[in-house]
Amino acid sequence: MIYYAASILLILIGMYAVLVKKNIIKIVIGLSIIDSGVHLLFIAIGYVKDATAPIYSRPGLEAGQMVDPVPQALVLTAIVIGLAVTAVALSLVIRLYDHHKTLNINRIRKLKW
Amino acid sequence: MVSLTTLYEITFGGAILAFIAQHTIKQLRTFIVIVTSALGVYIVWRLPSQATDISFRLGDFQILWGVNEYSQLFALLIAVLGFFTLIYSIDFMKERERLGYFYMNFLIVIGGMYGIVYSQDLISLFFFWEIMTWSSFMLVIYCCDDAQSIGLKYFVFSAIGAYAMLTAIVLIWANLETTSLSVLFENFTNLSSGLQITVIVLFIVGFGVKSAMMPFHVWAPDAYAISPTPFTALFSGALSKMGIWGLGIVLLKLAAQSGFYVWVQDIVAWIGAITALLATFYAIVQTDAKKLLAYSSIGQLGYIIVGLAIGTPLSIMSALFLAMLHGIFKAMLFMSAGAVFYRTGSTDMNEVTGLIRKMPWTFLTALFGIITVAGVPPLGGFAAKWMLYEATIQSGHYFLVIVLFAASTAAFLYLYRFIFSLFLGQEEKEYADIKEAPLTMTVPMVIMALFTLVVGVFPGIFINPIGNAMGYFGNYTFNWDVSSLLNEWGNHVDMMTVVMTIGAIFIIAAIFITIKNYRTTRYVTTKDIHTSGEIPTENENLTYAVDFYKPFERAIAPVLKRSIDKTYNLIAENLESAFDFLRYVYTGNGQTYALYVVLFLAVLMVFAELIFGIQL
Amino acid sequence: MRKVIAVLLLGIFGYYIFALFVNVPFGVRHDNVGQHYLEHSVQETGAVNIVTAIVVSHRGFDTLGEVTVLFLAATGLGAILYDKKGKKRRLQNASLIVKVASKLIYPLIILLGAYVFVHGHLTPGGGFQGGAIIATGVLLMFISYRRFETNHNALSWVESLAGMTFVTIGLAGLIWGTSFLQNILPLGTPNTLLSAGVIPLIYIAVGFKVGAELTALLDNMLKTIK
Amino acid sequence: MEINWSSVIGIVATPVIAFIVGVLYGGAVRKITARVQNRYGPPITQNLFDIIKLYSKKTAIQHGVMQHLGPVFAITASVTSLYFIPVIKDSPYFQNFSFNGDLIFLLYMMVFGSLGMALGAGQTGNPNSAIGVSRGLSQMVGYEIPFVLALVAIMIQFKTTSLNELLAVQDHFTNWIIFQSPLAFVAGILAFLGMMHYAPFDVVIAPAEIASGPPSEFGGKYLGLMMTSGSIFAFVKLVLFVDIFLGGASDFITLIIKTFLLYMIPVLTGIVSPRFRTEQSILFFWKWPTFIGILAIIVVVLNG
Amino acid sequence: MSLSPVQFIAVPLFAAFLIPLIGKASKETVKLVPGIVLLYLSYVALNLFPRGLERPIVEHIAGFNPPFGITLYYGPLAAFLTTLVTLIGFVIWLYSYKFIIREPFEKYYMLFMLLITGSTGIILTGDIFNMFVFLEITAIAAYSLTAFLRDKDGAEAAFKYLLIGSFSSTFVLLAILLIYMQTGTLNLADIALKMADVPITMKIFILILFITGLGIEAEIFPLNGWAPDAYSQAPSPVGAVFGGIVVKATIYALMRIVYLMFNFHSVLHFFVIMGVITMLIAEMSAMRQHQIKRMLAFSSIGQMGLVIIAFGLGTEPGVRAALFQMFNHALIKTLLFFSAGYLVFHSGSKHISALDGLGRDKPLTSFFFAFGALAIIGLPPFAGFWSKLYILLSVADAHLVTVVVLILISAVIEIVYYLRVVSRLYFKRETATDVRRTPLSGLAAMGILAVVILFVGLYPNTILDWLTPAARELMNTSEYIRTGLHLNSGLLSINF
Repeated sequence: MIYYAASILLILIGMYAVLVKKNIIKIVIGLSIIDSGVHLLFIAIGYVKDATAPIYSRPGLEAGQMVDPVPQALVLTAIVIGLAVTAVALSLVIRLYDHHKTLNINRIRKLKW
Repeated sequence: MVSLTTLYEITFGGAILAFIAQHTIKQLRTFIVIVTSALGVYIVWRLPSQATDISFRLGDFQILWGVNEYSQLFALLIAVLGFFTLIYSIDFMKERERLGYFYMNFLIVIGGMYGIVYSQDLISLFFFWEIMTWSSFMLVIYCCDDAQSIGLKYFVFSAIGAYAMLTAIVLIWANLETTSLSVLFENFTNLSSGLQITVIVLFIVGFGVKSAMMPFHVWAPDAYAISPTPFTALFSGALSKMGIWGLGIVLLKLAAQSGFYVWVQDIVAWIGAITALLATFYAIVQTDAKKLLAYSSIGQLGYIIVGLAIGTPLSIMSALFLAMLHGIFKAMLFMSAGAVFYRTGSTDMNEVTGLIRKMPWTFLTALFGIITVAGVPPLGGFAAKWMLYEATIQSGHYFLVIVLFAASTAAFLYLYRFIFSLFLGQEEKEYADIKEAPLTMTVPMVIMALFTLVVGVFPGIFINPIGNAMGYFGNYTFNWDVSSLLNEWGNHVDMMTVVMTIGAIFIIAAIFITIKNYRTTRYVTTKDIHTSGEIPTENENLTYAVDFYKPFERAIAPVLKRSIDKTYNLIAENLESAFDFLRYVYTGNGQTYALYVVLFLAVLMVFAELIFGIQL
Repeated sequence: MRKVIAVLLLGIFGYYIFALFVNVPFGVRHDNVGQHYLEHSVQETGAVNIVTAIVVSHRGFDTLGEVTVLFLAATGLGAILYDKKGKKRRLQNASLIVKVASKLIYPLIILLGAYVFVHGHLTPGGGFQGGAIIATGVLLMFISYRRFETNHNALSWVESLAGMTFVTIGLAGLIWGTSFLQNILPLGTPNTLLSAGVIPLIYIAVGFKVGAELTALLDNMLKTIK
Repeated sequence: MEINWSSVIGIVATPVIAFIVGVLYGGAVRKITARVQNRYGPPITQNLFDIIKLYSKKTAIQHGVMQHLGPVFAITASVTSLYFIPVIKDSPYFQNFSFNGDLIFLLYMMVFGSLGMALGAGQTGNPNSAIGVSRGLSQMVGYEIPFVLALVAIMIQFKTTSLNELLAVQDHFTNWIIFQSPLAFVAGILAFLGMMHYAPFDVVIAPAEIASGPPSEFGGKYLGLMMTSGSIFAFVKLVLFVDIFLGGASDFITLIIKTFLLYMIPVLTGIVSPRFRTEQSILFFWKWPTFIGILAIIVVVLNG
Repeated sequence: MSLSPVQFIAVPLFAAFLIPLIGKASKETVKLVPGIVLLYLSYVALNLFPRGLERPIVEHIAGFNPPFGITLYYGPLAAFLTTLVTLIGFVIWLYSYKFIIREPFEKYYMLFMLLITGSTGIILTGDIFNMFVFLEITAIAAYSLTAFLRDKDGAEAAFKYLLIGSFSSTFVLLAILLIYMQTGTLNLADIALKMADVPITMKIFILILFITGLGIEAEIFPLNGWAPDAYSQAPSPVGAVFGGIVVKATIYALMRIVYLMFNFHSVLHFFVIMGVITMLIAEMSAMRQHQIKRMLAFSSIGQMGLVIIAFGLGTEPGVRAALFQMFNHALIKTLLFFSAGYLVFHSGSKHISALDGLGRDKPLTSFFFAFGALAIIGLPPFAGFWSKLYILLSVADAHLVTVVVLILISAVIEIVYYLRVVSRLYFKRETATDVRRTPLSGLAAMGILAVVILFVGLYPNTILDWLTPAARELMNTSEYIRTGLHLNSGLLSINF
C-alpha cells in the first residue's frame, strides 16, 4: 500500500511543480517526476510478493515464482517515451531561453487571447 | 425535350462557362450569358407541358423536383427578369473589372432561384436557398469599400433566416421523418400544436428575412443600394420574391391547417403593414435614389405580405399580382436609376438634376414606374392596390387598411422626389453633355414600361395565370373578364372603360394644348424663370433638392428617431465585447492551461461522486 | 493564490486516485495476460527473459513505436535546435584525472552496452538499456574532452540503417511469414546466445539505434547551450 | 351599334356644367372673402373672364414636355373623376361611367391630376414650384388618413364600395349618411378642409410666400387649362362629398344648394384662419380627425 | 507482396528512417519521398477498402493470437479514416513541397512521415497501450513540428503544447494502468469483454481519466489552451496537419474507447454538453481574433465541438454525421490553412488587417480561401453543408432542440468572422503587391481539395455509403469483440 501512496505522492509532487513553479526547467523536471511516479505505479501493480524477475535464468524456476512481466515491458516503453518528451522539452527550453532570455514562464506569454 | 435537369445544367453550366470565358476568350462571355438566360426563358416557358417530376435519393433524403403552376409563375418572373437585367448589364457593366466573377454569380443566383421554386422537398429547397444566398452575397460585395460591412449584414441576416428555416426542417424531419413538401402538407396536423406554431414561426422568419419583413429588413436598403444595378433590379425584383413564394406556402398551406391561423394571419398582416408604412417613411428621407428605391421595395413587399396573410382569394390574388408586377416595375425603376448612374456617375438626388431632356426614354420608364408604384390608374399598379384594399376591407381588417392607405399616400412623396430630383428641376451645366443610355439599357426598360400599361388595361393577363397558380392552395376560381376587377361585395371596376376615358381625354387635351398657339409657344431654359423680378445670376443655385421633405421629416421625427438598425448594432457590439471577455480564458500562460486541465479533472471526479454516489 | 488552488485541486485528484488503489491488494498475483506470457513465452519466442519476449515479440509493435519515439525525439531536437553555423560545445576541459579515467572506462562502457543488448533475450536488459549505456559512455567523453567529436555522418547512418533494419525485419515477417514482425528465424535452444529467432537481431538494431540517437541528442543539446 | 343618346349628352354636358358651376363658385368665394374682409371684391364671373383671357393670350412659354403636359394630366384627372361620379341621382343623363368604378378607384383617380401637375411644376425648375409640391404632397399624407378612415367606416357600414349603392341607401332624408354615421362625416369634412387648400391649409400655394407655388411658372393657355381643371375638380370634390354624406341630389337645384353649403365650410374656415405650417397641418390631421375617424370605425364595428 | 493494413504504419516509418540516408545523396530527392509513400498508401487504401468494408481485417502482429499479441483492426471505420489521413497527408505533402523550403526541411519530412505513422497507428491499433505509444508518437511529432520555424512564438506555442500534452499522456497512462489492473489485458476487444465485471466506480474514473487525457488532444474545452497557439504558430501545412489528421485521430481514439468500454448513455450526454460548450466558446473567441491562423484554430476547435456533440448522441445517424463532419472538416480546414498560409506569406503579416485587397493581387489563393470559408460555414453546394445538416438532423432526432439552436447560433458567428476576412480580401483597397507567385504545387494541392469538396457536396452519397458501415462498426461493440478476439490468425492477412 505504501508503494501506491508513494507513487501517487510522486505524481502529485510533479504536478505541483508543473503547476506552480515559475522556472520552466523546474517545470520540465516536474514532468519527469510525474513520469517517474506513473512508472513506479506500474511496477507496483505488477509486483507479486516474494517473486523474482521474470527471467528463466536458472533451471527450476516456475511461472508462479515470477512477478507480472507485462507492466515491466510497458514501463520500458513508457520510460523511453518520457525520455523523448523530456528531450524535446529541454530543447524547447533552450530555444525559449534563446529568444526570451528568461526562464520565467510568466514572461513567456506573448500568445494569448 | 426540356426538363428541369437541363434547366439547371444550362444555367449553372453557363455560369461556369462565363467565368472561364472571361479568362480565356472575353468576347464569348457576353454571348454565353445572354444565350444562357434566353434558353432559361425558353425552357421555363416550355416546362409545364413537357417536364416530368425528377426524383432521386441523396443521402437519406428523397429529392423531388417538379413543376406546378405556383412555381411556374415565379419561375417565369425569374427567367424574364433575369434575361432583361442581363441584357441591361451588357453595357452597364462594360467598363467594370472582374466580369467573370460578376456573371458567374449572376447566373448562379438565377439558377438558385429556379431551384427554389421547382423544389418539392425541403432539402433541395434549402440547398438552392443557400446557393442563392451566397451567390447574391458575392454580388452585393462586388463593388465598393463599405460593401464589406453591408454584405456581412446581409449575409448574417440571411443566415439567421436560413437557419430558422433549417431548424424548422430539422424539426419536421425529427417528427415526421419526411422532407417532402406534399407529405408535410398532408401530415402537418399530426404534429403537436406547439410544434406546429414553432415550425410556422420559424418558416415565417426564414422567408421573412428574404422578403425584408420588419424587423429583419435592416440588411435590405444598404444591400440593394450597394450591389451593381443590374443585379439590384433582379435582387429586388425576383430574389425578394423567393421570400414571398415561401411565405405563400407557409401561410396558406401550413398555417391554414393549424389552430393558430387567425393569430398568425393577424400578426403577419400587421407586420407587413407596419413594414410598408415605416419603409415608406424611411424612403422619404433618403437622399440616394437607389436607397430610396430599396426602401420602396421593402414597402411594396410589406403590401404583398399583407395580401398573403389576409388569405382571402382576392387578397392572395392581389398579393401575387403585386409580386409579379413589383418584379417588373421595381426592375424598371432600378434600371432607370442605373441608367442615370451610368451616364452621370451618381444617384445622389441632391446632385443629379434635370435629365429629362437628355434621357427621355429613361425618364419615360421612370415615369411609368412611379405611376405603377403609386397605384394610379391606368397602369397595372392600380389593379393590385385596388384588389388589396378591397380584400383588406372586406375581410374586416379595418385599421390595417388605414395603415396601408397611409403608406401608399406617403409613397407619393418619395416617388415624386425620385423623379423630380433626377429628371426634373433645373438643368445644370455639368450635365449638359449627358446622352441617353445605350440601346441595350433602354430597350429592356421601355419594353417593361409598356408592359405595365398593358397590364393596366388588361389585368386579366396576370389574373388568369395567377388564378391557375392559386389552384396550388385550393379551389379558387377567377372567371373575370380580361379587363375587369371584381371585389367580394360585387363592386367592380372596368379597366377598359377607365383607360379609354383617360386616354381619350388625355389625347384631346394634349392635342388642344399643343396645337393652340403652336407657333407662338416657345421653349425657354429653366434658368429663365419667374423669380419675383430678380434676375438669377449664372451661378445662382435654383435647384431645390436638399431636404426636400423637411417639413414632413419634422412631422414624422419621432418615428425616424428610433432605428431598428441602431438597436441591432448595439446588440452586436455588446455581444462582441462579451465574446471578447470570454476569450480572456486563454491567458497565454501554459501553466494556467495546465491548471484548467487539473481543474477539469477534479471537477469531473467530484461530479462523478455526486452523481453516481460512488462508495470509495 | 495559484499555489492554494493547485494544492486544493491536486488534493482532490490525489484523494480520488488513491481511493481507487486502496481496495487493490498489493503484491497479489492477478489472473491476467502476464501469466500466459510467463507460462508460454519461452516456447513461443525462445527467449528466457520474458520481459524481452514481451517487449520484442508479443508487443514488438510497441517497441517499434518506442524506437520511433526516440528517433522522433532526435529528429525533433535536430529540427528545433537546428543551426546553420556549426557550433562548439562550451564546456571546459575536465581535470586530468577525469580525463584519464574516462579514457580508460570509455571502451569498457561501450563494451558493456554491447553486451547488454546482445544478451537482451537472456539477461535483464536489452536494446534500450544497452544503447543508453553506450550513450553514457559517449557523454562521459563529451564532458571530459572539449574537442571530442562524434562522426555525425556515421551516427545518422547508424540511426537510419538500424531503424530500417527493424522495419525490414518486420516487413520480412509480412513477406515470408503471415504477419508483420513475425519471427521467421528458427527459435533455437532457449538460454543460448543464438536463440529466440529475430529477437537478438532486433535488439542489436535497437541498441545501435538508441546508442546513436542518444549520442546525437546529447551532442546536439550540448552544442546549443550557450 | 345602338348609341345611347342620353349618355352621350351626359358625357358632353357634365364637364361643361361642372366647369361653369366650379368657376362661378370660385368667383363667389372671392366675393365672399372680400366682403368678409370688408372689401368690395371682384364680380362673381371674374374667374370665368380670367380663364377666357388666359386662353386668348397669344404667346406661351414652356420649359419642356412635362410642363407642357402637366395641365393635360390635371384636366384628364378632373374630367375622368367626374365621369365616374353620379352627378344627379337616378338621372339618365348624368350617370356616365359611374357603374364602372368605385370609391377606391376615385381616390386614386383624383391623385392622378395632382401627380401630373406636380410633374409639370417640377420641370419648370422654379424652386418655388418645387417647394409648393413638396408641401402639397406632405400635406396630402396628412388629410388622406382621416378621409380614408371616414370612407372605410362608410364602406364597412354599408358593405359596398360603389357610390351608386351608397346613393341607393340614402333614399330618404333620415337615411343620409351624415346622420347615420356622423363621426365619419366629421372626419371626412375635416379632411375636406385640407383637400380644398384654403387656409389654414394653404401653405401649398402660400401666395405671399412662394409666389403661388406649383403653378408659378404657368401662364397663358397652360394656366387657363389648369384653372379650368381646377374649377372642375372643385366641383368633383363637392359632388363626391354630397353623394357620400348628403344623399346626393336628384335635381340641379338641390345639387347647387348642397354643394354650395358644403363649399362654404372650408371657405368660411379659411377666411378666419391663419396659416398652418406644413408639419403643423400634418400633425393636426393625424390627431383629432384621425381619432374621430377611428371612433367612427369602432362605432360601426360595434353596431355591426 | 501481400497488402496489409500494417503497411499504413510501417511504410511511412520506413520512409522516415530512409530520408536521412537519401538526404546524404540528394537533398531535393527527399522532398519526393513522402509523396511516393503517400501515393503508395493511397494505392493500398484503395485496394484494402472494399475488403475492409466487406469484413474487418484483423492483423495479428508477430502472429500472436489476441489478447496476447498486438492486433490491428481494419474495419470500415479504420478504412475510412486511414483513407482520409492518406488523402490529407498527400495534399499536405504536395503543398509543403514548395512551402517548406528552409533548412532543415528533410527533418520536416521525417517528422511529417512519423506523424502519419502515429495517426494511422492510433486508428488501426487494437491494443490500448499500443494506442498510447502511437498517441505519443503523434504528439511528439506535433510538438516538434510546431516549433519547426524556430521562432520566438513557435517555441512558446510548442512548449505550452508539450506541457499540456504531458498531462495528457500521464492521464492516459494512468487510465491504462487502471485498466490493466482491473482486467489484466490490453487488447481493446478483450478489455471491452471484461469491462462488464469491473466495478462502476473504477469504470467511471477510468473514463474520466480518458476523457481528460484524450480530450486535451481532441480540443475539448477547457483542455484546449494549447490549440490556438500551436495552430497559429506552426507552419501552415502543420496547422492543416493538426486540424486534418492529429485531432481526427485523437477523436477517433476517444470515441472508440468510450463506445467500446463505457456504453452508458448519461456519459454520452456529457459529451453533448462538453461539445456545445467547446463549440460556443471557441466560436466566440474566434470572432475576436486578429490573426488569421489563430482564427482558423479557434474555428477548428469549434468544429471539433460539433463533432463531439454528434458523437455524444450515441445514435447511428449521429455517429455517421460526426464522421462525415470529420471528413469534411479535415478537407476544408486543410484548404483554409493552405490558402491562409500563402495569404500570410504574401502579405507578410499574420494579421487579418494585412490581407486587404489581396484578392486582386492573388486571385487564386484568395479564391480558395473564399471557397473554403463558404464550405466550412456549411453552404451548399459544398461538402460542409451535408455534414452540418446531418448533425442537425441527428441532434433533432435525439430531441435536443436547444442544441440545434445553439449549433445554428454558432454557425452564425462563424459566418461573421469568416466572411469578414473574405470581404476584406476582395473589397478593400490593395495595400501592396507582392511579386512572388504562389507556387504551382500549392495551388494544385488546394485545387485537389476544392474539387473533392465540391464533388462531395454534389454527390454526398459517395461518402455516405462508406460512412454507414463505419458508423455501424463504432456502434456495434459486440461485433468488434467477436471479430477482434475469436478469429484465428493466419488467414487474415490477405495474399495478393
